Amino acid sequence: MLFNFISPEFALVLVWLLPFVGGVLLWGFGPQLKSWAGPIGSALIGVPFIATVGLWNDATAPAALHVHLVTWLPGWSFGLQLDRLSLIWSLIITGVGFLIHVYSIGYMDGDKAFARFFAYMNFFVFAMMTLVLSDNVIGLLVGWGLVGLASYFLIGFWFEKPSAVSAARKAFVMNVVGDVGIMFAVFVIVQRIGSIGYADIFTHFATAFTPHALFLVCLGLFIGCAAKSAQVPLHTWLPDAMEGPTPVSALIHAATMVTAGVYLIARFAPLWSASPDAQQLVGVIGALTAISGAVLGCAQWDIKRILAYSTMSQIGYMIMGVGVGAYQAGVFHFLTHAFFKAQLFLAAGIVIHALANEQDVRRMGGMRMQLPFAFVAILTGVLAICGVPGFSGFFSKDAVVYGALETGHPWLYAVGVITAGITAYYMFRLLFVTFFGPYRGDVDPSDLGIRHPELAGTAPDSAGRAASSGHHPEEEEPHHHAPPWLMSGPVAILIVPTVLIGFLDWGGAGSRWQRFFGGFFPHAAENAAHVPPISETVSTALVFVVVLIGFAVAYWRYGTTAAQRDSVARLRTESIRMPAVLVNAYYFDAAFEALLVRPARAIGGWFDRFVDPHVIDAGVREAAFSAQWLGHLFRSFQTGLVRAYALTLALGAVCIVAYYAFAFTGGAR
Amino acid sequence: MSVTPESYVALSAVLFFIGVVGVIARRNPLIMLMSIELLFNSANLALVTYARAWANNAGHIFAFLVITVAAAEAAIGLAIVAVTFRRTPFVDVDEASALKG
Amino acid sequence: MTVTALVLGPILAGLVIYLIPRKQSRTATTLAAVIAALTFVLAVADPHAADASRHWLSRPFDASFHLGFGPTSYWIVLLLSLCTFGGALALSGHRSRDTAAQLLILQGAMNGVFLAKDLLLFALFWDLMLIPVFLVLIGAGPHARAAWKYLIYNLAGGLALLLATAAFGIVAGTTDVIGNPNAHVAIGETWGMWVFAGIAFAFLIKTPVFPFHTWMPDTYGDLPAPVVAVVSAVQSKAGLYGFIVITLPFLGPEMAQAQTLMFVLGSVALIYGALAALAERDAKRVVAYSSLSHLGLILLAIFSGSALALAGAVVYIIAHGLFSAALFLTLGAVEQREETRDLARLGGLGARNPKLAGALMLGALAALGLPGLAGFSGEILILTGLFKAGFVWPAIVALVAVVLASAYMLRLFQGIMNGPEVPDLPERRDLTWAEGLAIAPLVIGFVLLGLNPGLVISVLTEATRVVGSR
Amino acid sequence: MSSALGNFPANADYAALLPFTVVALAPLLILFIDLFYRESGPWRRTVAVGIAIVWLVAAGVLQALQYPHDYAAFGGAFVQGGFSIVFSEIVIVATIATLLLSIGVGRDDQVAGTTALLLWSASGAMLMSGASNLLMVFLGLELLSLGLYCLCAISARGTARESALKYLILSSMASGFLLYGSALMFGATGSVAFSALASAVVTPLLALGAGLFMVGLAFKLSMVPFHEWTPDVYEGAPLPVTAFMSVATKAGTLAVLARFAYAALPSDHAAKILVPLWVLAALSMVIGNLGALAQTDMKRLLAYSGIAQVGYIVAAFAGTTALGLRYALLYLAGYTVMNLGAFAVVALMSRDGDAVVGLPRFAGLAYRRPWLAAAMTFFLIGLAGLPPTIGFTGKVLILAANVGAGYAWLAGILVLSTAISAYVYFKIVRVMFVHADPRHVRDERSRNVLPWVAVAVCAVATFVLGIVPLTPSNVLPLVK
Repeated sequence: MLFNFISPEFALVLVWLLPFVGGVLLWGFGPQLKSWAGPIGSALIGVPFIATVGLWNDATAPAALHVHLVTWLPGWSFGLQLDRLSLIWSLIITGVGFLIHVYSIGYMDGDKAFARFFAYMNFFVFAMMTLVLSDNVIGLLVGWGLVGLASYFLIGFWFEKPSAVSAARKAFVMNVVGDVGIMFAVFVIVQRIGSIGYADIFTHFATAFTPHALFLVCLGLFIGCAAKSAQVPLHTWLPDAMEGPTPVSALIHAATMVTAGVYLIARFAPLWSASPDAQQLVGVIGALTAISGAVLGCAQWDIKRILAYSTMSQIGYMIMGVGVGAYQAGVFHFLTHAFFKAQLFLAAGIVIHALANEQDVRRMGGMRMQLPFAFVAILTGVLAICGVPGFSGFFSKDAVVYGALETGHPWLYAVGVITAGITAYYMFRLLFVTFFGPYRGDVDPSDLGIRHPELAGTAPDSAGRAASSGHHPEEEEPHHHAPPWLMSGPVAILIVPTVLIGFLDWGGAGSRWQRFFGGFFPHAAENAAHVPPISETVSTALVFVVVLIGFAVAYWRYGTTAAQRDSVARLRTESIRMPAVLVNAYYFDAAFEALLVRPARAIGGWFDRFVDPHVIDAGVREAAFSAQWLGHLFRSFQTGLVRAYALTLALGAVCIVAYYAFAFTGGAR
Repeated sequence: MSVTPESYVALSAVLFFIGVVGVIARRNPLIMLMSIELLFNSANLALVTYARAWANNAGHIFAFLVITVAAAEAAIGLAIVAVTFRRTPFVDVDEASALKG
Repeated sequence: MTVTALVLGPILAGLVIYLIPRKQSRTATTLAAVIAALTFVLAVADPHAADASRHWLSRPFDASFHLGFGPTSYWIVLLLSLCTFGGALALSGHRSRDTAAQLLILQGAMNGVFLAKDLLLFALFWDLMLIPVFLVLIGAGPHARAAWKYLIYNLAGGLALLLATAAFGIVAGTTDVIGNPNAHVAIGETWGMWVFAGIAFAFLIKTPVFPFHTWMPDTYGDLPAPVVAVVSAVQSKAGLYGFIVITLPFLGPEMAQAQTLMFVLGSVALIYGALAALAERDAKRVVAYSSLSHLGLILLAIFSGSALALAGAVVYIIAHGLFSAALFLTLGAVEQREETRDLARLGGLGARNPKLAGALMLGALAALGLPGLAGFSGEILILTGLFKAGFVWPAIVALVAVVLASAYMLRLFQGIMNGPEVPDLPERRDLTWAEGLAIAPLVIGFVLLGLNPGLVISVLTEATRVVGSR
Repeated sequence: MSSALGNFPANADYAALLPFTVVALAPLLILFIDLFYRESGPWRRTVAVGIAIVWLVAAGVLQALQYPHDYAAFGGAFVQGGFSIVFSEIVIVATIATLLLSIGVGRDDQVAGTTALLLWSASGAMLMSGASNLLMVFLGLELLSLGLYCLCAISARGTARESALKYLILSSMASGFLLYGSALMFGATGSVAFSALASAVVTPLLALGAGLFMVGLAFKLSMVPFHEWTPDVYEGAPLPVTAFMSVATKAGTLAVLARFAYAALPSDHAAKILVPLWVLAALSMVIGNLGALAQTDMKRLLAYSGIAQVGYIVAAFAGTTALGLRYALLYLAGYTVMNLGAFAVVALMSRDGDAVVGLPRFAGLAYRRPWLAAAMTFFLIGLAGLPPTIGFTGKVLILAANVGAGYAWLAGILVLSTAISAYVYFKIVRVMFVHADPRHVRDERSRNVLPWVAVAVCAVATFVLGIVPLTPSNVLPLVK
């Protein structure tokens, strides 16, 4: 116990709330705080990190740390809990989060909304902590929604840019689709179990759920994962999310938020293990995402979008892993990925920052000389993500891929292996094009095959971003300068785990990692009775070979001296020859636009501008008019002629007399 | 044939009808007033007939009152007609149709 | 005593304000705000106020001036005083004295509606509500089309309610029944459906629910924003409140019979309003249509007969009141600055007006049901209740509406606050302290309610009892 | 007391007639005093009106004293009791209000005459409210009408004479129907007493007579389709006279109608005989309001609204329940104050208290004369049947009575027509509250401030009656 002076419960609440306090503080008093906003924001993330570390023992104790907060209704009680799973996530969120905050002080330096940025970042950390610390599914849903909001804020951080605004909205709406999925799961859970607490769910689900209901729950939850973790087909928001400042991409859209889906599945591991159909579904979707993301990664020119697609495919790996039941492996890949992907983004950020927000790799090149540190950082990151032995990615990716085989999904295994090769290809492509060859920033864009000079990047909807990347808040001449230590420091720190963290899993079943989660997850092997056809070593070798092939292709196309020499021409031909289906990312956006957005708008417009005024109102209006009309009609009867009135009088009398004649002749006798 | 109360009543009904038609058909206010007198007196005839038939004086008293009222009515009526058509050489109620709508 | 003051106080104060010269509009609005604040304090200070009852009629049926807090109405009264306070503070312009007066009269009348424990008294205040709104409306629009629409629609409803009330009284012998669990009222086969039809007609118009909603967008568009804040926040709840406290206890069987119809109407309203809001260009009308959608959800909850959903309905009634009032007040501030409500003309205000943007953002987030805010807590309770009660498809429809809500609310917010600044708009200044003071309580309200609807869920006991009694 | 005029009347009989006598004799005094004025002057009219008001008040007090004990005087010819007293009190109130409005109208030397005529008409209405045989009814009716014929004509406006002529001819014709109906009923039963009719055996003759009788009454109540004279006569007549006609005539005639419908029909066939009445009521409600939609002249508009309001009141008789009668009385009282209030406001808007006041004159009234606009708004709200007024409470009670009596369809029509009427009344409200350029609006102020008294009293009454709907306890008409 690190804190003798405060109770662990209180410490936990502190860990949870400090970032929120920071968010409110910076949002409210940002202008007054000026440049202090950055340090304060970072500190309010750093302290929770230390506190979390201090809570290690309480978290790993058999009875995890638990705090009750509030009860809505019987069965609807809310609280925080810190167990092994949430501990891992909290450490990453606060730890990596802290580093990225520090980095941002340098990166966002001079932005007119400096304080607002840190307010949002702190708020995000708070939201993410809510997500992972909640002890019940609705609390998780709250966190789920809040991280979506934070990501909305940060994607649309530069809200003068229309592209950023639409990207933010797209991300938020798609994430709401996910929230809705989870809500659906909540319905079923409350209906069958009557409580929202994890504990109750896991104790009762076996008896309370029919297989069908169980599948529904898992399906709902998975819709949530798919939206949040950019799984096909709900992935299209992630590339656009790169509109946000680079640190945001690093923290939210690489390290933490997008991996929430992995957390969710790991959290509900008992349910998934009990529902093979769900596992099947998730595994397939994960693999599909992994490979399609990787393929798209090969077609991008925008450095951040390349990394975004790689993130997508890596999360595909994780989802596949936890989906097939290899929970440790999946979570472990999350751990390693958090480090190396954050590092990659931050390093890329250094490059972008140095080139005055140029993001198109075709206009880079030769950076190896100007930015050696960034080069090293990205190189280690690339080696890690490709799974070169010794680097962290090697351990985790192999575990995931082999896990698929272990649990009896050869096809998923195959996909995983191929994807590893593709990954190696596009990551080294990134490396070569960016850091080798001549500097192409001064070449006329059209010579590089950039069709519309102002339209850098490749995705159709990135026009506004590229255009407006001109008037990025910090206007400055392109001049190469070494990054200030504030930016390089965190990256340097990140390199260490990127290289070493993998060794946690050294030593197979007896490894620290395995022991840490020993018995935490339902055992993967039990739903795989058969032995895998090939041993883990063979598989490792196989994967490595494939990775080498990928690297070879990349080298042959971009790395050779010849390739470097006439890189301009080559890049030009490549960008011109790029298949449209890849350029348009399989037309997902177009499909959504055509099938959902436009019809909704059209129908709405029809309701608003036709049905309301011309159908529903018409009836009322006609009634009113006809009343008026009748009024004038009676008025016209009022001729003013006495004799006419007398006639009416007489006629009225006749009618009445007629009635009596009719009613009483015979009525009397 | 014998003259029964019914025949008196029938006569009164006829008179009443004539009176109504007179009010409706004639345009001269004086003649309209006459028709109204006819209405009243048809009622008188009926009243008296029934008073006789039922041997009940109330009918007679009623008739006397009606005659009085009719006189007053006529007086006022003539006065109003006089002031209304003071300026016009001929009298026609259809002229008096400024108030309408 | 307290309850009587809550009803008569604002009305009399409103009449007094008419004595203030038109020129001194600031005095008038301030006075109105103070009165509203006082009503709030009064209600908070004395939550267990005793009923005030005075006998009114003994023939043809028993009726009395019977006012009192109910588990539901107490919160609505608080909400109302908050909204009136905000509205009065936000008032401006040359008619603001008259509007302030009408606002207070409206508050008194609505307090009457929600505090009435006698059906006839309820109907009385129900019709009284029309007058101030109409008087404000004829001042607002040039040709007052909205005013006539509002009057005709709502008066038709009010008269139907009146007739139903008369029938209710004749059949039941008394109308002094609201919130009285021991009132054993049997309307019976022959009359039940008619009485219910009359009452429901009035409530559906007032709420409003598709297809009786067309008066609402026009009214909300023409009314000054501070008044809309009150009307949309509270007046639109009168019908739903009536369903809860009148038809649920006394016309249960009829409600059961009408359930299918109401579910159809509610579901249609959900989607219809959401889609219309997605396409609407007038900012205020966007929120109006969003209300149509949200209130449809509450209707579903009330007719589902599930205690959970009913609790959610009450939470959502309060929540919707809070955030729609906040939204309209903010939009009013925007309109007053930019002299337009057209989303196509607005844009980029956020850069210069961070406070305004923040207020609008919070309102929009609550409205789109962001988890952690009041809108969400209401929604989740309602939807869970619906699903639990076996209404799977309505619940799913509602989920679609939730997605649409996020779309149109962000469209609203970004259309006004984000994007490049629009050059041809007048000089802008950020939220004034008065406007901030007007909006702040509402925001605090829906944040707190979002964190713990248990605040309001004391009504759950009532809800369960009522449902149990069916 | 078997047949009319059988034995010599007792003093109590004269006592019962005393209030009527007071009102009926007052004119003689007024005219007599007026003889002594050589030259005209404001005091001349003041004295006349003053005396009239004093005597009316005296009569009202005398009435009130007699309220508790019903008494059938003159062998049942004239019944003095709760029922008749409520009606005649309403008449007296209406007459006083009319005098307040009329003090500025006409030439000084005319006032004594007009006041006398007005009082005689009022006494006619009072006679009707107590009349319980056909003879008395006719007598009261004619006494009422003859005075009004003359009053209509007394005005500078040329249209006044036309209205008088129309009223004279048509009203006399209607009286003819009523008279002939009476004759037939006398023939069918051999008696003119309502009590005899009530116990008679129903023959077609009786039914026919009842029908014609009701035609006459319906005309006086200006119920559709016998309403066409109303707008024209109201428009032409001097404003105070219009106000009087719109209230006192209706009060007296309603008394007769109620007594006839409740007490003068054989109970077994009453429902069947009265069916046309409900139809007429329904027609009046709907067509009256529809007609009002198209009007712009205030007097015409109020005429049509009066047609509809009478429809409401008669609808309350449906099923001839005791409650219905009580609420009819209540609503009549309410209608009286609301309507007189509205007329008083109109009177305050013209210099001599008798000018053609069209809707445009109300433009922006709320800004020019806020108090007047507020009062008018209140009266209109009441006429439209919205709270907090007797208009609302009265309507609810009538609806309840209808539903209770099993005439829900009539209640439905009532509600429907009320919805229509809202447009009529709120149209005026809107005109008053929409800001108008004062330079474009003729803004006259009445020299006579007395109508303000009427306005104030009526407003208070409208509100108080709405909150405390007092209904007379013993209303069932007594026929003996």
